[in-house]
Amino acid sequence: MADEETFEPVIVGFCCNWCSYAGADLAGVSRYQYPPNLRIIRVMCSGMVHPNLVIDALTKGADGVLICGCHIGDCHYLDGNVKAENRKEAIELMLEDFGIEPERFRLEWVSASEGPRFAEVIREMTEAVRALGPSMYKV
Amino acid sequence: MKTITIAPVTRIEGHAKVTINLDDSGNVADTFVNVVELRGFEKFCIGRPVEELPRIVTSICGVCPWHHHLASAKANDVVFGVTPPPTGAKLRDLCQSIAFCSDKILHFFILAGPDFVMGPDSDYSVRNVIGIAQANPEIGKKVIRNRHLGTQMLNIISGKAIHPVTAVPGGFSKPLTEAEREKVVPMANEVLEFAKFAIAFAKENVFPKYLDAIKTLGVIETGFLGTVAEDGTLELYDGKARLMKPDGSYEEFPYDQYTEYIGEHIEPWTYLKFPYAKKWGDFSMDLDNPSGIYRTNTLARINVCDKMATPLAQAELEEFRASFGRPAQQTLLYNYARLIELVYNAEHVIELLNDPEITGKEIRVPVTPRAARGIGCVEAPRGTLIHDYETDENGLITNVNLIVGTTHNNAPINMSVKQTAKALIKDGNYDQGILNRVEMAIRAYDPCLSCATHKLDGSVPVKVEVRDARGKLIDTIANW
Amino acid sequence: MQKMITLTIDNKKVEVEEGSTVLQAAEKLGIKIPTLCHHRSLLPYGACRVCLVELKKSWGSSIQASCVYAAEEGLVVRTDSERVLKTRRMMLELLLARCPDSPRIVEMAREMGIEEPRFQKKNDNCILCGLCTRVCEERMGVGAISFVNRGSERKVAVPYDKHSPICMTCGACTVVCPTNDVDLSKVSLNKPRPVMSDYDMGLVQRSSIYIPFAQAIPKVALIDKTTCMHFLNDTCKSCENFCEAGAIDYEQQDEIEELDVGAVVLSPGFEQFDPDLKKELGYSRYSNVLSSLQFERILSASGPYLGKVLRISDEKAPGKIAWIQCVGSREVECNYCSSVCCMYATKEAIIAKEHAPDLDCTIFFIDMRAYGKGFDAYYERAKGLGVKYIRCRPSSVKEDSKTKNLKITYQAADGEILTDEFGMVVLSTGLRPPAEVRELADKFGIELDQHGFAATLPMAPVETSKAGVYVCGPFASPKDIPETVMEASAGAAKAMALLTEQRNTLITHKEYPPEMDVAGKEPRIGVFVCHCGRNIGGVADVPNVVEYAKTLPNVVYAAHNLYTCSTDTQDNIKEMIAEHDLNRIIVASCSPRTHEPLFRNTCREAGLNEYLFEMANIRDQCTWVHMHQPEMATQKSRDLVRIAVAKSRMLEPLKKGTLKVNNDALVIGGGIAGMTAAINLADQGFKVHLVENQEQLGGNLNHIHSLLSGDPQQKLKSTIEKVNAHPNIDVHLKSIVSAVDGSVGNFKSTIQHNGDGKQVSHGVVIVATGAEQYEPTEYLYGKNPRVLTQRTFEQWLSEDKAELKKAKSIVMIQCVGSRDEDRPYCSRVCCSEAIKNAIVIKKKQPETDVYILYRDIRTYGLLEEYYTEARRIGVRFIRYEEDKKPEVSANNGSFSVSCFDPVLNAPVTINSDLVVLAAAIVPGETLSEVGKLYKLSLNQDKFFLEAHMKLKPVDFATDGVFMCGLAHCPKSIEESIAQADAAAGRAATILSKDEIELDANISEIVDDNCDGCAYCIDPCPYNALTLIEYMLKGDIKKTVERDAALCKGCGVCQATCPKKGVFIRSFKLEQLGAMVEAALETG
Amino acid sequence: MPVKVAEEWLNICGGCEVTILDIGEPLLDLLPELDFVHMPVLMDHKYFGQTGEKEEMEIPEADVGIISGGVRNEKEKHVTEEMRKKCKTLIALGSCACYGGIPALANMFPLEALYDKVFRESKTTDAGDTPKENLPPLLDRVYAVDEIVPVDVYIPGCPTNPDIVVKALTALLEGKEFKLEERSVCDECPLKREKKAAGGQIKRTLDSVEFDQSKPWDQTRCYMEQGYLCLGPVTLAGCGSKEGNGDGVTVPRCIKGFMPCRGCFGPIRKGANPLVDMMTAISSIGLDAKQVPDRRALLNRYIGAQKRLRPLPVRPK
Repeated sequence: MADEETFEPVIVGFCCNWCSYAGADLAGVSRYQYPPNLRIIRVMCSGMVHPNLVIDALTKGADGVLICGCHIGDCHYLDGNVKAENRKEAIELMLEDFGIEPERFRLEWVSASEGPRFAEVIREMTEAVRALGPSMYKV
Repeated sequence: MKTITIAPVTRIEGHAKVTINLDDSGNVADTFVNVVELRGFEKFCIGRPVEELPRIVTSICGVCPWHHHLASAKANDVVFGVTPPPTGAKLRDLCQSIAFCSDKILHFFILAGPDFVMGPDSDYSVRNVIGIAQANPEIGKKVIRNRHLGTQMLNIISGKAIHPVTAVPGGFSKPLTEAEREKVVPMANEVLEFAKFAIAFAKENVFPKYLDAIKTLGVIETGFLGTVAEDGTLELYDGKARLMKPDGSYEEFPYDQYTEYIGEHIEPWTYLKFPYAKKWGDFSMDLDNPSGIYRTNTLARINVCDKMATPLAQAELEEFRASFGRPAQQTLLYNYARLIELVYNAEHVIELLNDPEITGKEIRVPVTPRAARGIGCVEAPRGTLIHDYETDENGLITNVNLIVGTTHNNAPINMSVKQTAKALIKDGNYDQGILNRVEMAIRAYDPCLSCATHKLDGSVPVKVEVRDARGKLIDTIANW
Repeated sequence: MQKMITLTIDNKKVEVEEGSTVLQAAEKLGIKIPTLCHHRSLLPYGACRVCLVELKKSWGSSIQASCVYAAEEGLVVRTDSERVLKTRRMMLELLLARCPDSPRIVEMAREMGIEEPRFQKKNDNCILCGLCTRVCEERMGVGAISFVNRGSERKVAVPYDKHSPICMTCGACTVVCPTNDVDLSKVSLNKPRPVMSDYDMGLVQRSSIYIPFAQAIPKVALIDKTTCMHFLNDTCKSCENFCEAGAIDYEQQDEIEELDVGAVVLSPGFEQFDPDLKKELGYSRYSNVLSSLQFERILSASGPYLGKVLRISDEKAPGKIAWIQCVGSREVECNYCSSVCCMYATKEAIIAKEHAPDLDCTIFFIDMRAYGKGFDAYYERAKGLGVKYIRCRPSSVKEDSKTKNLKITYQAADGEILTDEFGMVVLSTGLRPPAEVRELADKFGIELDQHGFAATLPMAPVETSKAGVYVCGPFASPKDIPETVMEASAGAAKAMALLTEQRNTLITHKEYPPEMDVAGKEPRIGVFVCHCGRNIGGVADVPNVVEYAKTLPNVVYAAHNLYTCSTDTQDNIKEMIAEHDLNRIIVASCSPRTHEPLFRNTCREAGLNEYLFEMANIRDQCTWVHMHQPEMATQKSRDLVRIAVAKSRMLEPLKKGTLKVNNDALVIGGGIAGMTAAINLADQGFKVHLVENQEQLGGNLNHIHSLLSGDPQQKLKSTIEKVNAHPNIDVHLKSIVSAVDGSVGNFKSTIQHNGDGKQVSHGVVIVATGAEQYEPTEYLYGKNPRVLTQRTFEQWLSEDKAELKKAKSIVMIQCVGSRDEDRPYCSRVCCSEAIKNAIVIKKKQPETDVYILYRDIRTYGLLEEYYTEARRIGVRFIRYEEDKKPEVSANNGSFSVSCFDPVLNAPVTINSDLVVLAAAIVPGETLSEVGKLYKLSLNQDKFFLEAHMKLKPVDFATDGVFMCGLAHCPKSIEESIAQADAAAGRAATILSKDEIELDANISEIVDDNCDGCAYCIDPCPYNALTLIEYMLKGDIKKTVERDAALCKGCGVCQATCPKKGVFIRSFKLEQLGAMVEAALETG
Repeated sequence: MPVKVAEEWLNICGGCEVTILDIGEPLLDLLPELDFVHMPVLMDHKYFGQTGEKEEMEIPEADVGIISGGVRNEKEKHVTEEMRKKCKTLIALGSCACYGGIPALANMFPLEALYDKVFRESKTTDAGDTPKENLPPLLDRVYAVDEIVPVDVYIPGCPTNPDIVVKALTALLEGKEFKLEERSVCDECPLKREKKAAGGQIKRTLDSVEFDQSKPWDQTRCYMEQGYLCLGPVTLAGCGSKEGNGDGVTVPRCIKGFMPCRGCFGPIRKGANPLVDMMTAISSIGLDAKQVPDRRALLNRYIGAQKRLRPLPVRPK
């Protein structure tokens, strides 16, 4: 297990193909630097991410999980992001149930034009998770 | 010094072990029955919505789930401040009585019966229901069938016979249709016929053979606890508590005042607590000079009630009292009393099924959560069962206290085991048959150790400690 | 061929061309050496000495500047030895002492662990690196600046310390200076004029070679020849030294292509009104006065402040922002409404408040023209969020020169004159026809109107005066996005009808080899890792990633390529597929969003199913964002490849489904919208069933006798005739659709006529079921025959009713049934309808007093001139407020109408002979009935809900169903017609094909797991899932069926299902789960 | 030759043993095929010889071993291991054996909290120290059997369904493997479903579901669609049986009692997580997940072993 000094959090990110993944690409194109702790998994829609993936990740050692989708109203599939938002509340409740700190999970809206915002979100989240220390499921 | 181990105690609801230590002369020094587990229902029910408890506490016991279910539902009624409609209450009563029937058959024929039917000295491999079925296929088949009829009736009436779900705060969730009633009635009649057969069979073929045993085995003198109707008639679903002293005098109280009458004593060598009548003085299990000890279950109920509400049962009660007096103290008479209760319940079931209100549609009133305390009590096969809940304003449980049938009998079982062992094992002589008789003393109480260990886990390991005459611990043997 | 030299740097061997420097060799290895005076397009100089390295030779070692030292055969170099670091640290310490305020130096020093120099600070920002003088000399060929003096007096200077007459003011010196020490204004005689970004509305600078904006397509750089020094002076050419791909082509010429076309659609858009023309508003004088488009950039995350709301003068939060509406609209010289400013200002205020919740937003306006669908609700939401609306047009803006705050003086609701101060003022600038349209119009021979917008034919919103030339968007008149999109589709539809015979003649098909069968075969994965020039290879250790990939399960081949997307690499991939029998391909390079199609195509060309391809995005999402952490970037690249391999192993070949399309259409509703759509489709050669529930065609238009643009009845008559005569149109009068089966491409609808049902097959549906007039319950309507609706009033006008003649005074009341609690929307057309009728009556009987009681006059776009006209000829407009509605009482054959005039701040009573009500447009029952049949959603006002409010205004979420006319929302007849053509155009995109290709990445039901619990039914945004039952082994099996034509593969069902009963191909839970697990592994 | 059967019950209520009896008369037909060599609930075979004369625990060799109940203490662990040693095929019978069952709700709390409640915080008890003398330590939590030894056949349910026991025994008698199909309670539930989202509230079972007994089952609306949280979708099918219903329709037991399913048959497949799946499904249809009453204990009611329930980790300060 990583000790506090060298702790590099592992954050799993689900990014929707149409907005956030494009936003992440844009951050790259614009060279906005952010910490290298995020592993992006491309999904078609934030509404596609089954909370089981989130809980599984967090209970199998991820230090943080991020779901990124289109801003409300901009979903490529009408309202998949609204479904994701509804599930977010359920996920937050389940974090309680699994004894996982709420800061380890985030749902963020990042549009295809928000490269800087994407970088900012990752910076913030990485620091927040780093401050928490390693996941208690990491043993 | 020698140690005898009977492990596990078989043909009871749960498992136990008896260890008997003999002193140098081969006589019994001392025995203790220890229960070594805790399940923690009283802890893990806290925080649950109170209306869910009837569906959680059933798992305290799979043999008598209905009684936990109903005590819990009754406590719920009080918590929510409602009274179930008459049909709802009658459906609960009906299910309780059917469950009683199955339970009596189970215990008498399948658990305790083989001792009497096959004989305590018969070979262990045939001394069981399978043995009975092979030796006497007709009876075996009847036993299996009639016990199962109870389950089938409950399946029809409530959908789920074991760990039921239909008793709900404010009544019952499923009405009984006329079609279902018509399906159940012949089954109930068959069970009544079997009940009549069973008591006749036992009186003719079983009890006479064991009159000696009845008089000697596990005989202790205690008080009794059971519930009765206002007029003193036996009442299983909704009576008041009657606490009888060994001399036959008694006190009555509404069961929601149980905390004033019953205390629970802790011994350092067992997780199972010892309820006792705290108004009678301090707790003591001294065989010669016991204190606070009372018993529950069939014999207790037969002793405390003045009469029984159904004709055949009343006749049997009168016959029983004529033979053994009131209160009868002989432990093995639990088995006799059990069959009288079987007759009563079989009759009561038919009575209820013929009640026109039983197929009514008003079965339930809706309820609204509130902060309250509710105590529910029924007579379970193994004794007076008390569920005591407290809730917050959302109806979530904040406190639970449970006292269940077998727990009441914790002290008496310990005492009976010791008495039996002392009486039978002399000069180091014992055999399989004698040891089985020690077990018979336990079986008579029909101890449901799963119930008793609601506080711990469901298995019923028992440990016997052997102490010398000065009470010093010489040896302990546990079955775990 | 160039001679190659091998040397060793930090224990790694590298081969470079003879003449290369050690620095270049290190770069090739991806070893970072800090530099300051080095510049790729300038000659090596060796001034700053931060690029020092240690050279090991037989006789010992020496420290040398790597940027000038030429590589030698067998040279051994250390870039990170203690000696190097120590010397480099010393160099930086000296530099830091020299320029302690230069951010770049401070950062470099900090990276070396130096916070404070031990030497005395000199506060001279010039580090004498010579970049400025060299670029001026070497690249610009000018030498306007140079070093003067020697030793400690050495400095950069202009000869004789005067402004240089030869300086071209190109600014190259300021760009290359690492310490920002060059002040161009001291060098050049001319005033430096930075090149500003058009995309950022002049808020930020750009260079002369630039990518127009981050999401540009194609996303390639272009050279601005008007500012590029190479094109102006034949100098510089620096950029070509930086482009690894060698893509800079200074010889490229504009090309002229000639196309033969049969129709033209003109959509040159609009130009922003130049707010500088309103000097009183201070646009170019005051830094904190912005145009609305500039403010859009400020709000944007990709804008100058990354989405933070800051003002220009001090980059601080403005605190209070004011919007001034109608800047360049609704004026004498510009007598039209720009249509969009009210809503965009409201949107900007809401978003600004989202970015900074305590921001104070005030909008100064004349009338709130929230006439569009959902606009009033949005307006109300803004008010709810605390946006202040002040009905006043401020005459000027004044700046406080100290604070740079802006003062606005205005008249408050109660008439009081107030002055308020704002941190920022946004001018809601209007829309103008683009300057070049006159030339365009002349070329095509089309007419323009007095404002310069394209003139269209009456009742034909996209047709110009020239046949075959169509217009759409704000070129025809100011309009919002939905109308623009509708017109675009309408223009296309018109063109399609014209060109029906030529359809599909220009299509070519590509042939692919047969697909190899990979079923049941163990995955054999090939991984191709891309250097992308230096984009990836310059940061991550690509060979390391390749070696790692080889260790992953099922990977049988891994290699690296300089550019994986290059044509020769594509050929290589195909060869490797054949040589190694690869059945899964992974390319670790850039984003699948840009390159997946290319590689998929390569797979297909190699006979591999294209869905057996996966990408690892190690550039955009790794090396580009972790440029300064090469080790971490390498590690992350390994991780991303491992994740891709985990998924790749579970990939399955997929086939795109196809669906035969029935080429007939069903149009429900025989009003002007339905008929227009039907005619267009029929003209395109498709058979159309037109279903109308009334006895005659025409719908609401039957009741309309005059329009601002003339008499519509003639047009109606000709349209009906055309419908009835058209061989492709089958009219079903007095009929309704009673049952529907199927989906896009293959609908079966039952048309019920007089109790008889007839089933018709069709590929698309256009819903044009219209709307109804609200039956007022207020203002004595229905109780007094002289209280009438505008529609009846119009009837009277057309019949010249005697009652009209007698009327000395007529009061019109607006918003009857609109914009209230029950119907919180604007009926859009009532303002112009009332004004039209007022003008007619006023012109007929100038002595009659006509009053219009209104809440906002919403004569958007070019309708504004009629409002002006009405006022000019004496129609009286009195505003009332929602909570003080007018009261009408009848007395002795006339009415007394009282209301409260907020301008006079006093009650007003008018005697009137007629009261005319502007009754709302309300959705009828038909809407919800048809909606249920085709599973269409309604919005909260019970009109049909489009797939996207702005971008898909005629589409439903359900494929193959389109809408037009009033069923969508209240709108004018021209707008209905445009939308009808648009619907036909959209429908034709389906009907014109014989089969539709369906996406392969759609959902699939696992019948074994699904038990029809129904959780997925409602969440599906496309109604693609249906519960079904069938008999299985004697039991009823419940399950769900997916309509492949409707499913879009969003996966909401997959994330809902509690039992893995449905999945999205290529995004299965198991695949995503494997990716998560791979992400959590280390390796 | 009859198949040798050994049966043991551990941390259990006995309901599953009663269920074996509830096979009813068919049990008598099965009996000749079965040779019960050990079964404390019915038979007098002892662990240490019939008169306790042996030193080592001894369970006879058997072809089929059946264990009901979870594992709570050392003795049960010992018995479990002995059963595994002696039995060729091991069956976990009932949800306690398969997933811990109701007693595993105790896994939400540390053991000490249980002791405190029972021995010091009960209103009728003369408070005292936790009994310690020669008492065996309980295990830290309730374990499912397969957390101790490998299990071959799972027959969950609280209690299980006699039909399944018969099917399993019959299969084993015929030398076949037995595994329940991975289907959910909804699969055998006949209630009418349309779509889930009603945009309503999640109701507690404080009032009756709507039903009309005079109509066939498929005209009663799914309880979840009526707003009552029902665990059918995340619960393994198998509780319903045609026998005993009389009407020939298979109806899940609780559904037949007009009560929503509480998940007693456990998850549909190994590794599934009903808490997450149910919360997901509910929130996906737009219901407010916060309204699920007591979700942790409700959605893990029968499955608290296998680490599904445990005292929540506490973040070190």
